[in-house]
Amino acid sequence: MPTSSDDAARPDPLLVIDALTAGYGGPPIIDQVSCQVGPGEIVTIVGPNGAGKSTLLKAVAGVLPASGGSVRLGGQEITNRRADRLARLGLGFVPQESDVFDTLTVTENLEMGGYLLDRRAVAEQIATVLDLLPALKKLRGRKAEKLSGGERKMTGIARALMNRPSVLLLDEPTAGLSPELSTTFLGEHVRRLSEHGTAVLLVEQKAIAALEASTWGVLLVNGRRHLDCPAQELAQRHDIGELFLGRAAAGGTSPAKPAAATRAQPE
Amino acid sequence: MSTLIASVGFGLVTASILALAAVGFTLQFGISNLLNLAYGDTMTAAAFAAYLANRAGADLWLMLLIGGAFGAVVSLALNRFVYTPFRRRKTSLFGMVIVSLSVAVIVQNLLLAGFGPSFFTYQIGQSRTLRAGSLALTVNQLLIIALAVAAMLALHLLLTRTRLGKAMRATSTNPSLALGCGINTTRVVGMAWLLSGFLCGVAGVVLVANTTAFQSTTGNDFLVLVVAAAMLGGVGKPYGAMLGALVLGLVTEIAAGIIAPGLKEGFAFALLVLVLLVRPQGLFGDATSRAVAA
Amino acid sequence: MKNRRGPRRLLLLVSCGATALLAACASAGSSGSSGSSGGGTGALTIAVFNPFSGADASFGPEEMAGCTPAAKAIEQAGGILHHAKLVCTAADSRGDPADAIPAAEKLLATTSGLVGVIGPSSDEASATVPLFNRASMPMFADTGQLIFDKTTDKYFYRITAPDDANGYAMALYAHKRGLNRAAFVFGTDISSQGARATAMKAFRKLGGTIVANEQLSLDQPSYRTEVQQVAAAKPDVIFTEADPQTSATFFAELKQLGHLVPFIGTGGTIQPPWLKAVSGAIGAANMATYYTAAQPYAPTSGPAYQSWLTALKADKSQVAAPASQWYADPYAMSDWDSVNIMALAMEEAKSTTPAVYNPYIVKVTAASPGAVKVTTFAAGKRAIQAGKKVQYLGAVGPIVFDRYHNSPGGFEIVKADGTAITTFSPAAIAAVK
Amino acid sequence: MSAAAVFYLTTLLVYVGVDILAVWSLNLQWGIAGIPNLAWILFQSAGAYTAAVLTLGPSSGNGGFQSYIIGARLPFPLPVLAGGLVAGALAALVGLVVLRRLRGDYQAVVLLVITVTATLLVENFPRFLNGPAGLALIPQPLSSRFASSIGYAWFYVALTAAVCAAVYFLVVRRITGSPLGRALRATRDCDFAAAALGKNIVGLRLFVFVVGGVIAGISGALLVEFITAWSPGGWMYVESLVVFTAIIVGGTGNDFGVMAGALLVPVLFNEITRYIPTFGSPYLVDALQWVVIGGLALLFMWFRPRGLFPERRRTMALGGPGTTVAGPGQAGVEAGRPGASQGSGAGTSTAVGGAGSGL
Repeated sequence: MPTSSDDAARPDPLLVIDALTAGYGGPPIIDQVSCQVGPGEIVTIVGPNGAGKSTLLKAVAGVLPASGGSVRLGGQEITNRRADRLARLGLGFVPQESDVFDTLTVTENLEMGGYLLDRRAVAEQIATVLDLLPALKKLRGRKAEKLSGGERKMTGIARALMNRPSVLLLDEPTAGLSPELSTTFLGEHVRRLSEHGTAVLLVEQKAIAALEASTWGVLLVNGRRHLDCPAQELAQRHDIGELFLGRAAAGGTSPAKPAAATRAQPE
Repeated sequence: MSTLIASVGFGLVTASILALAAVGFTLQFGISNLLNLAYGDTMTAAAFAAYLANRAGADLWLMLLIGGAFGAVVSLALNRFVYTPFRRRKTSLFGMVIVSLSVAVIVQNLLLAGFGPSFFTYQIGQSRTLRAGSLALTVNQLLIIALAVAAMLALHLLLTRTRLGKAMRATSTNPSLALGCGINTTRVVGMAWLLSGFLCGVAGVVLVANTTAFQSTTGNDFLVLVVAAAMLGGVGKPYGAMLGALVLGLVTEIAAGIIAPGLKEGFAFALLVLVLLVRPQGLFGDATSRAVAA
Repeated sequence: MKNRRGPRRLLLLVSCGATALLAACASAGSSGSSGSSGGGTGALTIAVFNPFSGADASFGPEEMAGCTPAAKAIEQAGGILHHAKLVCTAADSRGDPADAIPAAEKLLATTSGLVGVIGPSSDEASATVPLFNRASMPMFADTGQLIFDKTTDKYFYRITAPDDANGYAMALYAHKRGLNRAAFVFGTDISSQGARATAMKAFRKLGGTIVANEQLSLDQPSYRTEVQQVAAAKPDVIFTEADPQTSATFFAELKQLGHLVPFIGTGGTIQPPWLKAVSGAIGAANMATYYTAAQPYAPTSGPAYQSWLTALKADKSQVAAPASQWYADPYAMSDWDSVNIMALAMEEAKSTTPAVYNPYIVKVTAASPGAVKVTTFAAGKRAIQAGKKVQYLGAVGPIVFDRYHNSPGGFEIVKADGTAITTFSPAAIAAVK
Repeated sequence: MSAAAVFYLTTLLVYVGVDILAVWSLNLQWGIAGIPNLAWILFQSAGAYTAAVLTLGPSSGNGGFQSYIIGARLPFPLPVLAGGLVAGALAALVGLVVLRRLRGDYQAVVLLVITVTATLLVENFPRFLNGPAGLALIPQPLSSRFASSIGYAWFYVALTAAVCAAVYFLVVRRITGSPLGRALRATRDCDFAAAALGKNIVGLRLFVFVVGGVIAGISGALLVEFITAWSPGGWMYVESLVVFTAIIVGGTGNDFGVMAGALLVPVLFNEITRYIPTFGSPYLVDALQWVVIGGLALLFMWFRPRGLFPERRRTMALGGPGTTVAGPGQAGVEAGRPGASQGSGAGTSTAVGGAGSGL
């Protein structure tokens, strides 16, 4: 299994995923996947549809039970911990869908995100988060079910940030966003998070844009890790890009085999 | 016209009792996605608890408190020891209906075994009748209306202003995300069952205080109306249940006054079926979550 | 889905065991019954076949309260013929024909020493009377249904007046008090409906006006609309019967509107749960002022009544508490009479075989020259052993069977505390039919 | 055996036959098609009432002590067949209202509401079906042709058995074993898959619902012609729970399993309690019997959701490998929404499947 060489340049890992295996009761969807994220890093997991990217995040976030392997957060074993315990340990998770509380207002969503903070800290943190995502300021009183796709996603991320997570798991945060918005989102918002020292583990369909904003990349195929290397390196591997990253479909720069292109089509 | 005014007055009393019961019922559905058919029998059980307290000398206020507390404890226990374990076993939605129906039959017949097939009456004294034109309500009935309004307001404040209330709404909307926020959803769900059980118990005592005599089947007889009110408003929606209770309370009494008293519940149910045909999710429900086939 | 084998085997075992148990019970029961009705000395059984559960669950205990004192008194008098022991057994008809039929068949098939039946009630009579008749089992029915006024079933007896006669008495009493604007308020259940039609008919015949006619569906949270309609019609009397909860709710709301007027209940309302519930709803004082009820006449004085009261008090621990609720209960009294009549008929026939003693039932109650008038089994047994004829005088009054085995008695009007106000003889009742 | 014992035995056998028809009927609707028919007793009653008013003759008979509609006196098999037809028509009507748009537990509750409404209608219009008193004195069909009542009792047992056999071979077996039955099994209990499969499945379900209704009606008609009386007090919705419990105990979806359930629950349980000597108050045994029936349903759903005699497992091509069609007592087919329920349920107490409701 090819792995990358320059691990030495990376910070000490905060989140360590080691040989994690999980699935939905049948054969495992992800099989002995390992990777790690350090403070200030953005690690993007890329791969074709059905590779198990979301499953990996769910297993880490305690939503789905892992049947093998382990997850450690800051040296502490957290495999198969209940999600509320993980939140207390500083793990934030923004799922791909149902990432907000539909019937609650934006402010209430943020308050729920800060459920573990005391009352004064909640108010402070809301101000902090709104400074980070200023577009939400004028939406505070609106119910989440009435928000547009982008507004929803921002609310979801803002909600996760309320708990001041040391590790943030983002499952396809740009799904449903326009390409321009996706680029700004990944390039600015996510990057700003990492600049504050948060460790970000990201799953993205828009792989090129994501890898460009990331520090590290992991390629997942059929539930197994195929590559684990700096994001730039992964983004520039032409063969892999054509096959799995949807460059042909997204950018249309290089001619790809029709079959492969179809398979790499994003949802 | 005077019949209409009188009917509206009566309807408000029925609506108040119904609202207390239906909101509790709907809270349970909202937080646990479960149509708890044992709800009516829990009401009866609470009414019996208050009856025993009454015989030991408790007045109406203390009885309401005791009935409420008893309903809360029974509901919490049912959720903890019956419904949640079955849920964990991934029992289907309809399987849960059968589970709750079985629990209902068990609770009702345990009450029958314990208290016998006789009728029971609270000793709470006769209350004065107040009149305004053709409107005539007793002090106790005005108290019932006031109690219902106060409970609805308190519930509204709880759900919108407190951390716990918001956590309940969050858990109800999106349980796994709530867990991800660090909310101990088990505890929040337990609190919701306590709260709804309290409303259930209070509704049981109030129902009996209003009908004056009751037996082991009284709550169960009332249940269908409660379910109808909750479904009319869109199950799981407290404000929907309040509206549903108001609509049913008024419709039953007005239909009774103008058409045929014996069929007042029939009208209520016909209305429910009609509404569900047009809006399967109820008046307040959201279109996506309830309806199955388009 | 683990451990599939364990529970399965266990459950199969349990179900097999249960089946075996049932079979054993059935065979034991049926073998017992075959030898019993002959001339042995085993215990005899009278079955109270009535609802002990369901809406009319109060019927059963009431009938038992008449049966067990009689059985005890009979035992103390040395028993029937060679049978020292007489048992009253409860057989739950559940108040529903579909449940009552197998219950009746089982009762007949498996009860050892069964010699007679108290029941069935109106709820299941039309379905089960033919079964008991076919099995040649004498039954003293409590049904109020009209169809049994002219039944030709040989084993059917009725010494309580049918429900409809109750209605005549109610109308007569209202008329007597000069009340002539009546509201009719009856529950839709079968036992409440019996008296309604005849009361309406007789009340009209007596010149009264019916100003309101409400049918209450049972156990609703409120009847305010019905109350409103009754109040608007301004009646001066209300005829009523419904189950206790329904009546309590209705009268509480009538009182709330300030429209309480005299109300006359049927015999069904004079039962303790009804009185307790309605009294709780409108207060004891209002109850005393406004409520009266017509019930089958059973004198609460005289030697026959004293015999009953003595036996009941002696058997206090066996009847549903408090025993005092049955002191003047005409239905319990009629069951005391029924058991005594059957026992005396057996003595007279010198057989406990139902088909043999059945014709003697009419004989031991008929007035005839030289017959010794008795009010207990003990006295009757002595007289029979002395070679004399007996006429049993019932606690409910003299029993005069017509050719349809009906003994229509008179009616009395009582207050909530049981005080009798007036009585109507069978002749007075017949006059308004 | 004494005559009384023979009558008891024959009565029991007729009830066995009727209960077997009952569980087959509900098993088609619920076990095969996944329709939570809490209104089942309504269809049995529809059949019973229809047969009754078509056997009784004009309501002026018997001294006019009961009032009802129609009042015909049709020769024997016709009232029973008509009972089945009317119940089937009622099922079609109810099915059209309920089946199209609501999810499982909603369907159950609406069906429950419909039963209560029907009871109210019958009880409040005494002219319709004689109100709460019910109908009585229904002549037993062909009884005049038998010299002895024992002979007639055995004839009725044979008749019931013949009807059971006919219903099984002509209807039940054909549906449960057919591609139609398999298609329905594949989607039952999966509220979301049913939606995805669309109108076709709704039509199939409606068809099976109506067939089940017809059988329920026939069972009611057979029963009423035998017991000669019927009243609304006997068809409260909890009576449906007895039939459900029989199916759960026997083995949902398994024709023979549910037969065993019918023998164990309504027959054995109703009968065994008659042998329990009266202790305490007389109503105690009856009350405890209901406690036991409720408890039995719970115990089986917990320990043995597929019943004593589980339906044969068929591996379906619907889901991923390992996905099997399971009884409604348990997880059911999850192929339609992988992760929807497994995902959110891990280790939490609020394993809410599907979309949340939102307070």
